[in-house]
Amino acid sequence: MDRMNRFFGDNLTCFRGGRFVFAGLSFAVEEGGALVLRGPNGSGKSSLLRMMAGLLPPSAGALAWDDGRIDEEPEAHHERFHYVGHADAVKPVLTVAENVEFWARLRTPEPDTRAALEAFGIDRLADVPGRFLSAGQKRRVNLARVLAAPVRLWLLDEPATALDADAVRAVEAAIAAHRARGGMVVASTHQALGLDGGDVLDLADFQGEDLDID
Amino acid sequence: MDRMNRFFGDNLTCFRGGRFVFAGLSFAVEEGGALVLRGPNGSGKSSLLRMMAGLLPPSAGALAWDDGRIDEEPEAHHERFHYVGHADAVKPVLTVAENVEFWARLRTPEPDTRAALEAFGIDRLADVPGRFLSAGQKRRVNLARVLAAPVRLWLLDEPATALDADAVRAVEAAIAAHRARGGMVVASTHQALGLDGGDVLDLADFQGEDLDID
Amino acid sequence: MIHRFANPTRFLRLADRIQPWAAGLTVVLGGAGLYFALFSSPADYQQGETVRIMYIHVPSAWMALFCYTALAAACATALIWKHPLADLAARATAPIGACFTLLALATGSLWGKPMWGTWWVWDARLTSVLILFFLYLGYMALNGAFDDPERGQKASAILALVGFINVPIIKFSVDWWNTLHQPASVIKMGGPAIHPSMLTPLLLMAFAFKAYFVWVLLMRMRGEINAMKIRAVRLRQVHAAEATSADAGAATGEAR
Amino acid sequence: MSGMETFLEMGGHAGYIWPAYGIVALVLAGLWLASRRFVRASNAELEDLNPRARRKRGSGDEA
Amino acid sequence: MTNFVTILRRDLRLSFRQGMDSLMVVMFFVIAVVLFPFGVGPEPNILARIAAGVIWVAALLASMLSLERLFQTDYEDGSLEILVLQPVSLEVVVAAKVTAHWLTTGLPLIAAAPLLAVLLNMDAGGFAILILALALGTPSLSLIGAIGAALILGARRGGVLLSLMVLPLYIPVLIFGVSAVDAALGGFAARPHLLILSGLLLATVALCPWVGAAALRQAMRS
Amino acid sequence: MTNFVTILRRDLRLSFRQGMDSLMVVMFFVIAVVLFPFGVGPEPNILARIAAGVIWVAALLASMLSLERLFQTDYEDGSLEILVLQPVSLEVVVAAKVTAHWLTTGLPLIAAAPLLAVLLNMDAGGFAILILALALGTPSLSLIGAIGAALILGARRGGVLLSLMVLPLYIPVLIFGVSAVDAALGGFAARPHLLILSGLLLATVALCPWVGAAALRQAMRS
Ligand code: HEM
Ligand SMILES: Nc1ncnc2c1ncn2[C@@H]1O[C@H](COP(=O)(O)OP(=O)(O)OP(=O)(O)O)[C@@H](O)[C@H]1O
Ligand SMILES: Nc1ncnc2c1ncn2[C@@H]1O[C@H](COP(=O)(O)OP(=O)(O)OP(=O)(O)O)[C@@H](O)[C@H]1O
Ligand SMILES: [Mg+2]
Ligand SMILES: [Mg+2]
Repeated sequence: MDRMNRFFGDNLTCFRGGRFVFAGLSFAVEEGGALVLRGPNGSGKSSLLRMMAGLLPPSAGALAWDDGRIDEEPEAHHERFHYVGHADAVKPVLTVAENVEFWARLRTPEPDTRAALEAFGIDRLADVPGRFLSAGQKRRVNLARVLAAPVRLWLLDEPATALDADAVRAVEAAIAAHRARGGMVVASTHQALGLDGGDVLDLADFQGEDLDID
Repeated sequence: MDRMNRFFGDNLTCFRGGRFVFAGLSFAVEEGGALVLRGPNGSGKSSLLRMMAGLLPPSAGALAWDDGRIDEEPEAHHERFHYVGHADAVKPVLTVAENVEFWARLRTPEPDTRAALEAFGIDRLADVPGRFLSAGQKRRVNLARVLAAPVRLWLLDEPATALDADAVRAVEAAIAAHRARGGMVVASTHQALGLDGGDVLDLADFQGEDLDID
Repeated sequence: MIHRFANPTRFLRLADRIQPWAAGLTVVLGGAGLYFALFSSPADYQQGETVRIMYIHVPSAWMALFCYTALAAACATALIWKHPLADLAARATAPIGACFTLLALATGSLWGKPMWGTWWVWDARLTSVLILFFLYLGYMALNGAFDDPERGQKASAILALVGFINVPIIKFSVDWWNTLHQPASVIKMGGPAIHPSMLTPLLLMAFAFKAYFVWVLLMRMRGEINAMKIRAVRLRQVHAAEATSADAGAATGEAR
Repeated sequence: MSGMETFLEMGGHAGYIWPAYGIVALVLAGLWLASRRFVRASNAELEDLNPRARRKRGSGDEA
Repeated sequence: MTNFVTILRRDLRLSFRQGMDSLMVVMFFVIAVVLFPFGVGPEPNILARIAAGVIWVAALLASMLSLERLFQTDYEDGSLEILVLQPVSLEVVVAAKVTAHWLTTGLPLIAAAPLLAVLLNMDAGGFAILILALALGTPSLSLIGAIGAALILGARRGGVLLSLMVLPLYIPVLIFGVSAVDAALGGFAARPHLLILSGLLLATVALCPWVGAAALRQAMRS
Repeated sequence: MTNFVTILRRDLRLSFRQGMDSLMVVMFFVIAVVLFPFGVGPEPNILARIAAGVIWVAALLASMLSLERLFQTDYEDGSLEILVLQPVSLEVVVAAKVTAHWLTTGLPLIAAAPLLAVLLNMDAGGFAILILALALGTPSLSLIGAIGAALILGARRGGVLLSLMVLPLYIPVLIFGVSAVDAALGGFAARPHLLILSGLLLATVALCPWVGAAALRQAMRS
């Protein structure tokens, strides 16, 4: 987190399967900021997060950091964020620690895996192979990966899925600590996720009209 | 629903992945009754439901109806319940109506598919192929299957996953109607699911001690 | 900005104008070509009457190569410039190309039996055309193997481009390896080495096949555009159902 | 032998030449028919689905 | 019986709606056969000599490859779990699914075989017996393969695993299938071989649905 | 480079923990070859004549079958999505995964080949060239197959589909691999054929990671 930074999208449009999922959407996240995505099923929360990650190119508009558009230097962009999607990417034959460490090693040579596991209360499972985990435990492993290699921006798609109340609190604490260190968070959620002082973006406000088909 | 019935488990133990997930668990559901399974991640809610369906044999203890153990006559047991797991079993190339009808036809020759779809507000999608549906809509198709062929017992593993508030209310209404007709329900859930007068079973109370491994 | 998102009205208007011409040309050129091929051209001094198979075999083989080239070009356009019509054009081209390749194989076999004494030999030209046929089929299979057609189009476009190396192999196989098959005699440096009385029906049939290609291509693209629209309407229905069920739910909630 | 017969005999190679022309005719006609059916079927399905077309029909009924 | 028909109709419908599915198996069959002239060399005599064997081996491989998915998609999307929990005997489920599978892949395979025989220069006198032998043998292949398809559910690397379990069991069908054709080509009576193939078919029809159902049952216990 | 090693080590570890994986591919290879004596008949001359071709065809099929899962498991459990979003060039990812795949399946396959050559009565003079040709050819197979493996992600019926796309592209390797062995057996120089195989290898090393990465990228865009 060497310098001030701002991540923003300008006039974004998502056109999928012959209709506008959303149109004319703009957002900005500052250092220490948080953005919560809300909206009913199918309103485009996941699509927007994938767009931010560069997985889905916007049909119109652009995403950028202060120093440049994200599609110009994808690898520089990848260095700046973690993306947590629906699938948990836990390998059944690797232990919990090995799972987390592999991902962290691709970013930092000496990751602090143990601290990350402790933050989500799975340090006791460190040597348990992934195949023995329940749905919620797998989710925690996936979230621990985010802590093990610090980056500026977290993109979280429904991080609370399958988590019990304790784990949800741990996620909230992790997010708060990340923001206190100047990090940014964008998270989609159906439930209430305590992100104090975060902006809320309701995708329902940007539903595009349909094209005429004749 | 020809005669009085009671579904119960006695002193059930689940031993998985080298540890006791739960031990000494007993429960009973009566006609018109409901049982809500609660507990933190990995406490064995899904395991217990699969046990009730006969998919996972208990390590100790037994499950039975008034008239006999479930493992003695599996097909008679199957006739009495519907199980809704994590996967929605919606075929992408079949329409919504075809999907529901196939399952119902295996139990009744003339299923009332349309009423089942109406109950979950997807009757307008009857002719839409499954591949176009969102996660929430697929979940509703899976639930509609339960309504299309009436049985005594519903086993629901986190039925509210991926559903928005309205759909959750529809599920609650369906459960209430089923119970009013004398049906029984066992459901696991993290969120609040309004099952008036249902018993709550907290799996956390039955965590077995770990075996000492030396 | 809107027509960037695949509003095909302009294309459809153009297609409306071209299609009758393509149909007419197919019939006229095809009729004339058949007349010359079957009645008014001489038998070959070496090959006898069987030379008449040439007038359908060679144009079919040309079309097989031409269609694959067109397919690869459309796929490249779709991948690089992301033009939605290019995807549809590629999808529409593939079955036509596959049919012409099948015809080249079948007519070649029917010619091979009297000329070489066998239906099939495993030489470079023949087998590379057979592989071309598999590439067409692989393209179509991959294209249709996804629930999301956009994914299928992207994946199969890459396959089509990778498979393009086969086209020069077919073209030059007769020069690189010595085979039973004839080397090029029409399209080569220094003009055609073929008698005009045979060249006429050959060219007539070749152009008739081209016109047929345009005709059927436009028809199929129309169908593909319709399929795209149907998908869009379906998705919209699904979305609308979601929205109205939410509204209805809210309304009943208030009533309670 | 009439001219027609010699023509049909194709110098003894009728068994190869006519099937060759036949298969070309068959495949090209088949592809054309299949394509036309594809267009017509998709047109019809679109007509059924199209909200605007239905709206037009619907308003006509009401009036 | 009505359940058999219900499941059969649903599987056929799934297969038709997905269009290319049965075509793809035939295409694999053709490509696998076509590899041999490249491997063995183009000499017509050698090709004719090994034609029957190559066609049968390719049919074995095609059948095996297509069987991998017999229960797999249903397993992955949760349909199989539900199917197992219906008040329907699991033997009927297996029988219906195998029937649908054979109708959509076995039949087209048989139809493509003569074409390949021509490509490999096989004598035309063997065609009829080749088709007859395939018609008797491929249902056995589907039935035997169904057991393997049920056993690999949930396993990593299902495809390779399946081949290890199923191909050795296919060998009797291969032996008698080839020897029927060879007999016909050599001018001997193909009948005894065809009778043995029929016997194998009867045995597999009687046994495989039961074994397959047992395999499915244990696959769902977890 | 460190990323290449990290991914390579992880893939090797996954493969070793899953134990049977590379053994299974070898066993498929062996079984596929063993089918031929049953299909073609046990005459030593014929078998020796077709030995090189059969071994190569079986190697092609084994390679293709094992490649189906190259990216599939990572795709299904979400690892691939995360991998694509790491600050690691995707070409490196493809190269590392293909290397791991070849080390765990290609190498054992080469080791098993002489055994099969003995089974098929191949002349001992061809063994060295057979191994050399396989050593040069199988990496090309893995590389070409990686493109196909990336393209089928998310498709129905991946296995059969892969074979349709990949087997035609394997044919050049098959042709020159077999002709190298045949040349050695016939007393001619195998060098030109081996040089062509090396050329093919160089071309695929240079091209396939890029095409594979492009295919992966488009697979993740959805
Ligand atoms: C199944 C078998 C055959 C296949 C797949 C096949 C394929 C082809 C192809 C792809 C071409 C176009 C080459 C180009 O544009 O450069 C061609 C042209 C031609 N083929 Fe065949 N052929 C087959 C059998 C035969 C036979 C049996 C004959 C006659 C003995 C024949 C005579 C010719 C001639 C004369 C040309 C025109 C060459 C030129 O002027 O460019 N073909 N064939
Ligand atoms: N592969 C696809 N092809 C075409 N349209 C798609 C595809 N995936 C999603 N969509 C459309 O994009 C819209 C947005 O989907 P998205 O998954 O982003 O919604 P969401 O807000 O995350 O919904 P949920 O709350 O259910 O997760 C949906 O309406 C859907 O119809
Ligand atoms: N296949 C398996 N093999 C061994 N152990 C398993 C397996 N699946 C689950 N377990 C263990 O069983 C325990 C219970 O898992 P289960 O999925 O029933 O929990 P749950 O209460 O449904 O959790 P969640 O709220 O996360 O869904 C877990 O602690 C897990 O470690
Ligand atoms: Mg979402
Ligand atoms: Mg659970």
